[in-house]
Amino acid sequence: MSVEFIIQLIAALMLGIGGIFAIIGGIGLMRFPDVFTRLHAGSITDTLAPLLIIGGLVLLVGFDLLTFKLLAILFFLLFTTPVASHATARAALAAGVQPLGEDTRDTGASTSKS
Amino acid sequence: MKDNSILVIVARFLIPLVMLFGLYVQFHGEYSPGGGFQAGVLFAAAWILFVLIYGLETGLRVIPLRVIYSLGCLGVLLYCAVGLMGVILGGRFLDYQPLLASPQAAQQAGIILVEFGVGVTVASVVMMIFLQFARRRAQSQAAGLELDQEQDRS
Amino acid sequence: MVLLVLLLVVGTAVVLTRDLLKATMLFAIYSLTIAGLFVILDAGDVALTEAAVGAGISTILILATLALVPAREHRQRGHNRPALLIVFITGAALVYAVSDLPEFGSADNPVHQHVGPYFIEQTYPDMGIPNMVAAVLASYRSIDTMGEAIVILTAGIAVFALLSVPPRRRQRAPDAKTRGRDEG
Amino acid sequence: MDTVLLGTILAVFTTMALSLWRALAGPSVYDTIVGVNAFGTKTVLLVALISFFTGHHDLIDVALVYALINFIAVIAVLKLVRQRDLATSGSQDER
Repeated sequence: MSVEFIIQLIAALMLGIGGIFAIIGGIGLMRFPDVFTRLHAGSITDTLAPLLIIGGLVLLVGFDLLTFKLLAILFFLLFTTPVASHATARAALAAGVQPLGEDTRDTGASTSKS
Repeated sequence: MKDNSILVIVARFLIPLVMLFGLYVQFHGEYSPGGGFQAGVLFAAAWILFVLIYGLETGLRVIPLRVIYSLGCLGVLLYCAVGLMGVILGGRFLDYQPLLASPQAAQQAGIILVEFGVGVTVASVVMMIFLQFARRRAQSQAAGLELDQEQDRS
Repeated sequence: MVLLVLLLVVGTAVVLTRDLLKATMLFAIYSLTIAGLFVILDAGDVALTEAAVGAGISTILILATLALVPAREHRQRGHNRPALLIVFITGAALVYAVSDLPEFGSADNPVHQHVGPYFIEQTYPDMGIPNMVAAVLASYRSIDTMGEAIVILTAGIAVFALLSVPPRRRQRAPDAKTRGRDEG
Repeated sequence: MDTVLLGTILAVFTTMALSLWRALAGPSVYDTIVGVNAFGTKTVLLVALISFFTGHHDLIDVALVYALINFIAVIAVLKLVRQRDLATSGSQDER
């Protein structure tokens, strides 16, 4: 039970959980009914999965120039993808796509509930 | 897109980083993947992001049209000048050996200069092509041309 | 390989879809996929170029073009039989020619016999830089690269010449402004 | 460790395929944009993982470029969808 082994174990766990989250987000992206819920699923796979996967890779590397590059990737991803999701949602809302709500699902989305 | 303040803030913060990364790709190209071509494209992409956020007018105020044209030609001229420098200093065209005393340093200096020329050319040409495509609609409408029929007429 | 299957799916979809905006975005996906393939083949420079140019700049340029044209592709009725025949014959010939190619990745290939070993051995002693691609592009084959730079500049000048609205027309009165733009 | 990396790569592949399906089948333009965005992010992760798996660490640069370029492309698509023009500054209607 050395320190390296523990670090490797944590890294492997993070990679595995990140992969599972990615798959969950992908399934959500496929199965959800309208744009906004899909966006929600896609955002979760866009932020949590990179956080875990790149975090695991950083743990694997140790301290290096490579660590800096990986952290830069993480930084960019965490900044850009939520903003892109936000801009998508905003554009969709501005274009008149109504979010599905509890009461509008049956009546055909005449009133929005957001 | 200027009304979306989140986008504006993030882009304002991201554009310098894209440019910095372009410079890294440009001048670190001998040690890792990269080179003039990719760096020029990244630089142009940063400018295009700026244009997407703030509009073409502001983008042209940052880098005027004349500067874009001149830079595109200056890049090629820099390349040729490095080549001719070899001729003047007693070598062959694009022979970097006479530039400096040590052959390895001479080669590296030549490669860096030449890649810089390529990068400048590519950046300005990509900017110019984007510019022409992006402003054609407004210009054509100002000239009273029909966009979709114009191709048949000419 | 999984990526190749993805590539096939995306390529087919790009051809089949009629919505040009969707086709553009699928084309960006196609570029990303093919760049991932280059990464798997360990071609860093090519992958970088494909990522920056294919996925970024060419997508943006196609979008800028889409702002000028109608959003849907014109569906053409019927097939051009001779063209179809020629395409099939060419494809069959190419598939046949694949069997004559040397084995992928084998060290005995003609590509690896001629000047490749020289570059691999001499790059570091000659230049002292580890990236062979940059050395070959900018030093061993630098006249080639100069030609490329000039070609890029020429392309820029050609686009400038083709797409600028001529000043003679710019002065004309905006009389034809309100006609419908749905055809074409 | 290699098996874990390989498993994660396969998971990312699965997600890529799912988001590709969303991009292909999406009823509206925005679904396609969501799919493309998720696909780009997954490609970044995939490149990082592959560069670790094969041990060529300098390929990380490629992932960095993807992360930046993907954002710019998505913003350009959104701007085109919203305003039909890439050159405007976007707030001229309100003024």
